Amino acid sequence: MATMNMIEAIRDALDIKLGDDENVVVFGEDVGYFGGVFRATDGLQKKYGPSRVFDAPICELGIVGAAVGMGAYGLRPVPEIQFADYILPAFDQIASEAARLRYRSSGEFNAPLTIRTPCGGGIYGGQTHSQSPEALFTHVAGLKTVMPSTPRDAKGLLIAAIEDDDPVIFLEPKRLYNGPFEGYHDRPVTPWSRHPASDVPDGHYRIELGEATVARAGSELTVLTYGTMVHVAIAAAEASGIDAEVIDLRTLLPLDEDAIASSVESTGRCVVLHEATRTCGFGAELVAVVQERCLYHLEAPVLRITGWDTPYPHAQEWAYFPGAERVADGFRKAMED
Amino acid sequence: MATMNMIEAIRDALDIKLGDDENVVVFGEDVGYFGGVFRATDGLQKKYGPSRVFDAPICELGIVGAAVGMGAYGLRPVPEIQFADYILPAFDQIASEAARLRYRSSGEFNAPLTIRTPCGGGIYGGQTHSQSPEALFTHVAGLKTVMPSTPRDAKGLLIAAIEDDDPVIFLEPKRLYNGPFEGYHDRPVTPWSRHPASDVPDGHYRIELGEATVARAGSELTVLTYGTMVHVAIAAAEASGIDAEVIDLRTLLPLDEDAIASSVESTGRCVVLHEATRTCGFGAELVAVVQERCLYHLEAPVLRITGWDTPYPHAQEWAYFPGAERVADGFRKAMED
Amino acid sequence: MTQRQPLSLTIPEPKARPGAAPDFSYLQLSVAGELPRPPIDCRPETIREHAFGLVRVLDDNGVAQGPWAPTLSEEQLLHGLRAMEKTRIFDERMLMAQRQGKTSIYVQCRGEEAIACAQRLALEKGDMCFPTYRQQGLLIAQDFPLEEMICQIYSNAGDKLGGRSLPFFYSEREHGFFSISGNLATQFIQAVGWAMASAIRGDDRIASGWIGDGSTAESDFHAGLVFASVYRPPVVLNVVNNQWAISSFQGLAGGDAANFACRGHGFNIPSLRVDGNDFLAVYAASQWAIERARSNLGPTLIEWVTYRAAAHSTSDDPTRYRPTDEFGAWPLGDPIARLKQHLIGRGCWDEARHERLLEELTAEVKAAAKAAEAKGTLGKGPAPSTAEMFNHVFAEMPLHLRRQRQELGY
Amino acid sequence: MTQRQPLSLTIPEPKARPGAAPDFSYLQLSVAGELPRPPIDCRPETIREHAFGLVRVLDDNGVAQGPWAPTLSEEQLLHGLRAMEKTRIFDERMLMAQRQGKTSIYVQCRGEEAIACAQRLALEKGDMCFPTYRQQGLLIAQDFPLEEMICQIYSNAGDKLGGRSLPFFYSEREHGFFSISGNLATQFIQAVGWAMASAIRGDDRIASGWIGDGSTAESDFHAGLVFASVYRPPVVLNVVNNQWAISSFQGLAGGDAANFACRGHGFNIPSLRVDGNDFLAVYAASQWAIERARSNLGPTLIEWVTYRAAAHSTSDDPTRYRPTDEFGAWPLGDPIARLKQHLIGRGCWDEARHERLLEELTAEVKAAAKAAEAKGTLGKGPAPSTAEMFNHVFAEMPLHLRRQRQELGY
Ligand SMILES: Cc1ncc(C[n+]2csc(CCOP(=O)(O)OP(=O)(O)O)c2C)c(N)n1
Ligand SMILES: Cc1ncc(C[n+]2csc(CCOP(=O)(O)OP(=O)(O)O)c2C)c(N)n1
Ligand SMILES: [Mg+2]
Ligand SMILES: [Mg+2]
Repeated sequence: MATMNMIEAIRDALDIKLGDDENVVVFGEDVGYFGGVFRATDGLQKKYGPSRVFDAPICELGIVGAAVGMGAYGLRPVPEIQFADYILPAFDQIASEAARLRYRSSGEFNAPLTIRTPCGGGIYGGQTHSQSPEALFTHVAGLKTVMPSTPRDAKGLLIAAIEDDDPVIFLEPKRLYNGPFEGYHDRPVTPWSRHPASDVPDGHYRIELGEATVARAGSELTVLTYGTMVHVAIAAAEASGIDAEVIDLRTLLPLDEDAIASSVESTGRCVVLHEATRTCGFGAELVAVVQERCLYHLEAPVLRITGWDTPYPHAQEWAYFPGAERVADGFRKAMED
Repeated sequence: MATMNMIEAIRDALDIKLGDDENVVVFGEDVGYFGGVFRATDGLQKKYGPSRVFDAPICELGIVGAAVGMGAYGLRPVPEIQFADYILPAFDQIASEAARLRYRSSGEFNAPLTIRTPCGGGIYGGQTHSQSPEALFTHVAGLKTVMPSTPRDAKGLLIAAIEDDDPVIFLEPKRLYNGPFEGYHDRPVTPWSRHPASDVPDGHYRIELGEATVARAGSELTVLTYGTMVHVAIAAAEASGIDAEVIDLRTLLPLDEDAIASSVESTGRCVVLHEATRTCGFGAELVAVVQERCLYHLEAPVLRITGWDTPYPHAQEWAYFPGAERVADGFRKAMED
Repeated sequence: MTQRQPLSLTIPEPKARPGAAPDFSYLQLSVAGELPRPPIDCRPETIREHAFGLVRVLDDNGVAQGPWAPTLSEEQLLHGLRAMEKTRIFDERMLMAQRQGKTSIYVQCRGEEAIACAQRLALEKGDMCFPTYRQQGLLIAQDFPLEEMICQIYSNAGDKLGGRSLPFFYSEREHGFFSISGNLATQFIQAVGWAMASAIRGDDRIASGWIGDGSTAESDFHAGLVFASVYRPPVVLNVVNNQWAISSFQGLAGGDAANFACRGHGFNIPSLRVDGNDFLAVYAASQWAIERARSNLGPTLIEWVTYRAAAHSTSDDPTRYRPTDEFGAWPLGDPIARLKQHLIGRGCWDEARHERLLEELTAEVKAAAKAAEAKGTLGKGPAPSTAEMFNHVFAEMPLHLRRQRQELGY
Repeated sequence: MTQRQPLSLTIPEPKARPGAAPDFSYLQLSVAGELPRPPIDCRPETIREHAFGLVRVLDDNGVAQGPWAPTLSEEQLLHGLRAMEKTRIFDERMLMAQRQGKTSIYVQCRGEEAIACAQRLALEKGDMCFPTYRQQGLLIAQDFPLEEMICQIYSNAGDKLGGRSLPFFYSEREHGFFSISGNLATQFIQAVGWAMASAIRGDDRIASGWIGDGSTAESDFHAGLVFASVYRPPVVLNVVNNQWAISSFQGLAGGDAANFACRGHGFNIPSLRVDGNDFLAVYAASQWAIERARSNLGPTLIEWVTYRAAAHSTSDDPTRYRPTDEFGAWPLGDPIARLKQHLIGRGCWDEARHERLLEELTAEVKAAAKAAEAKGTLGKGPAPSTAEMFNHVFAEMPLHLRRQRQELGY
């Protein structure tokens, strides 16, 4: 057991997989000698050599396309896309190629990639360092999509993702790298060291993809969320005094529908919470699943609390980001009708 | 008034706009001399010359990226992407550039593009000539997304799209080019000429973006759909004997929420129908909107009838495509609970 | 100083359109045997001329000329001739089958047979090709069972791909044939990545990436060149310039501005421009590039100059955009006729034997088609199960897909 | 034959890392005045040497040499010197402001000032630049009001962009400065499209596209070259090779394999490699390319060889990946010092005047910063209204956005 922040936990997972599987390779822009702009690969090139951990040209299409070829060869590439905002140039290689290679070839070839990329806002990154594109991937058959909310989960989920034989989009909420951000931008962030989930087990362990977890047990209201918003939801429960049950989905696809249904059936009320833009966001899918499975248990409409349907603004970041107050207001509203 | 199939109506719209606005340019792969693989631009290069209507290199990123530059200059580019399956290489230029140029520059620059692209299956096109990617675009702030279901609408909507100052993704259900396909793959297709909506007004007219239309009035069930599925839904209403009200959304974003709400409030039951894969499809957004606006009117869960969460298969096309029987069964199910 | 004529846009046009006489005057040709054969470890900047000239071995009389003339046994050459003829007969048969509604679409490689058939001869087991839909010769040259190919084309009960994929989108790992994609060019950077993996593992396998002239405009082509020039993996980068991309002539991909072989100069990748209808030249150039790759000398770019003799696909009608008799006027001739002429000249082949070969191959293809047809054709007879549609989306079928399969009644 | 050594992957490494002495031995240099100045209508294949050599005008003594020496008035040269110094002082001030928390991030162009400032001098009103975040000189060289730039950087009440955009992502249509994107390279193909539009309309405006060495690996760069070579629109294609892309040296974009100017050879686009720290050479080469474009002779690719003297941005610490004193050892020196030396040599400038210039510019920048600060800094004082967040998503705000704005209470 060691105390780690999320970057350290991610680095530890990479270190372990590089160590126990010679087919694992890690590469991306600035990830080699430098160790990544968020330091996730710091020291790994020194330890495993430049043909296991290396820098890539600034060509996301090439990074993913080459990874698909490496995967077909039998490697397990773990490319990093420096910011999730920059994954779109690779979208065709992800959605048309990595996601369909197995289907196309009856499993003769597969693309066991894990594409790591920092997502989400809260760092004044503006339109191009803040986005949460998860819904673009969950719509594509053949992809798995993961977003951890704690160091412990990040390590176990990343190991499971790398060991998975299918392509996994591994979204890392960059606002959580250094601490469990509760959505109060004007308060100092508590470091991970003061959070229980910074106790990260040593060595190899997996957190299986497709399993949600209850981040806060509650009885009045179910909150379906993931990533940074897990911590904001917990803070909003305290702020609002509403006994919300916060479900941390962890994996968006495959989705743990049963965990969702059992909670909503017990509380009868549901809020869907994410940072991404609202229209056609992953929250829409969650609403659809909830009403398909639990309509007759619902005492009120499922409420979506999300980023607005605008690009991610710079100066207005904290009006865009669903902070604890706005989320708490949402909880109250969800209890009203 | 002339009788046209959908391709002729689209060509007529392009012809009219090329004629009345010298800033309109039309280009794409095989669209110049050849007139497009679906003949949508047949004869237009001859009529307007090669610098108004021309072939493009096989580079969707370049086609859209160049169009963004042309739009910034003051032109109204109408690029064609040969199949919607091939729009993903341009996704970054669409979602990061065209969609945000206005926002980024406070309207100093804008991208008045209309990107035409044939979508949908039913032609044995397999994984790469059949997809319906609308949900990838409706999630992106700054884009409008349109999908017509008749020649008359196609012309009026395309003219409105070209005249719109914002980027419009104009999805053309290729299965409808030659006739209103009702989803019976084993029956001969009735040509457009026998369908009233093939009466296309001469000259310039607009069908405003953002306005849905009632394709079939009904009292028992609201069907929210668009494109090819409009005709399948009508056929399914006949087949099932259920008096379904079929709403043809026509524009997915901006969405005509009021038309949706008023119909669902009157019928109390709702089916969402599209050809695209289910998870995070546009249907999820429709379900979310319906339950947000009409939960207390719903007598049963909103039912999603969609393509499956698989790539689009070749041999199993008609098991993938939601045909009239499957849709009729869905209607019956929606009436049950 | 700066003149004020209004600017104007250049729109490239082919030399001849329907109605006009074929015109290949734009084509830079070399005399057979003219270009030197550099050592495989030459510095790229010393062989730039090879992107402007044309590596050719067979002269107009079918005699092998110059330093590129490969040492191939008559047995190998006859195998090549047989492979090319078999490919052409197979294509003709499948074209007919498509017309008869046995499949949805088909693509021939008529006129381009030498490229895939000769390069395959130079590759080894364990090497991997990342082909386009026009390299069926890579399989046929290995005497791959035609029946299996046809079952896939017919999407029938014998289709190993379970009917999920488009016709002729083969995937044959054991035969060094990567799963074909319908998205142009994507395989090109994948080939480079595969080769990088071989180098990372310290193996000795090489990759061969394939792309068409029109598709070089795609981003994946550029990504392939960037990664190939940066990491220098063991890969052969093949650009098949058959002059056309559906209705777009090669000039629309920048072929008028510069030969496709020149793309390599932008990255100092050794680049050859080769007569793609000359079986001996194709073998020799492939063998040179493959040896470079295998010797850890890095990538080679090869532009194969050839001509798409058939329609783009069964959905295409080339009479709408190009002169009908272009193939007849094509300066590099027909690869099969040229190799045949060479073999006859060498005295190891004659018309009679060729006749018998054609009969034999026709019978073989016919028999394979019959056998495949017994397992069904698209939409008729035995077919892959509907449930196959849900397989291989993931390694294990997740809950939501199982539910959907049940929803469909399976 | 084929040898069986295990393959291995090449991973490019810079010549020197932290701790080692700077080593620019890889840099191909030419003597000032050495390279000829071809006629603007020359055939590209006749000037290939210009992608391997280096166009230079100022020699080590600051004297203009050779055929590229431009005819610039002393007034123009002094304007250039002033623009470069102003840019550097502005950058230093904004760096400090970021450290003081007045904005979120800032990017300097230290050491690269000559490129934007000199090219701007050769452009005309109506022309459009598609810059990266490192061409602030394009605005400053036009004496653009610094206060407006700072208001944008501070995202304050005076920010014309309403706080929506990242700092220094200016958009100044009237000043021929296209809206900056955070997504690398996207503007490069857009510049080509803009130039195509000018040609389609028969106007006489030209575009200038900008990209960094690292970003040439992106697909948009390739798309730009393809479209430029096919349609030959009036565009200048600028590659600013400042040797670094954050922590990645230029070799990781393929710069070791071939100079970036060589990328143009792949498409037979006339390509120059130019000393980017030589104000006179930058002006002369830009002017040559601009005249070609304006005369309907099509695109020109120019690699500007320079050095990123500062950190990549305020978020970056270059001591982690490169020797600290590289800029001191940079063979092409400091563009400001070199032009200053030239002007002093010409007898129209001296140290005393330069001192006064610095004082004057420092005061101007300081005053502008003060004035801007009165309108707020990021998160402090007057700010753009929150409702601005919902503006300019579309030309007209659709219902769902109005509802969301109300939901937020506006
Ligand atoms: C990304 C993408 N864009 C467009 C298409 C449609 N398309 C299929 S084949 C083709 C022409 C390709 O020409 P070329 O690369 O020269 O190969 P050839 O057919 O001549 O062998 C086009 C445009 C596609 N399949 N994928
Ligand atoms: C598509 C994309 N990928 C990655 C990044 C992250 N990034 C920002 S600047 C930069 C380096 C760019 O280097 P270069 O092109 O040489 O320009 P320079 O900063 O040296 O001026 C990177 C990788 C980005 N902004 N956009
Ligand atoms: Mg071709
Ligand atoms: Mg750089």
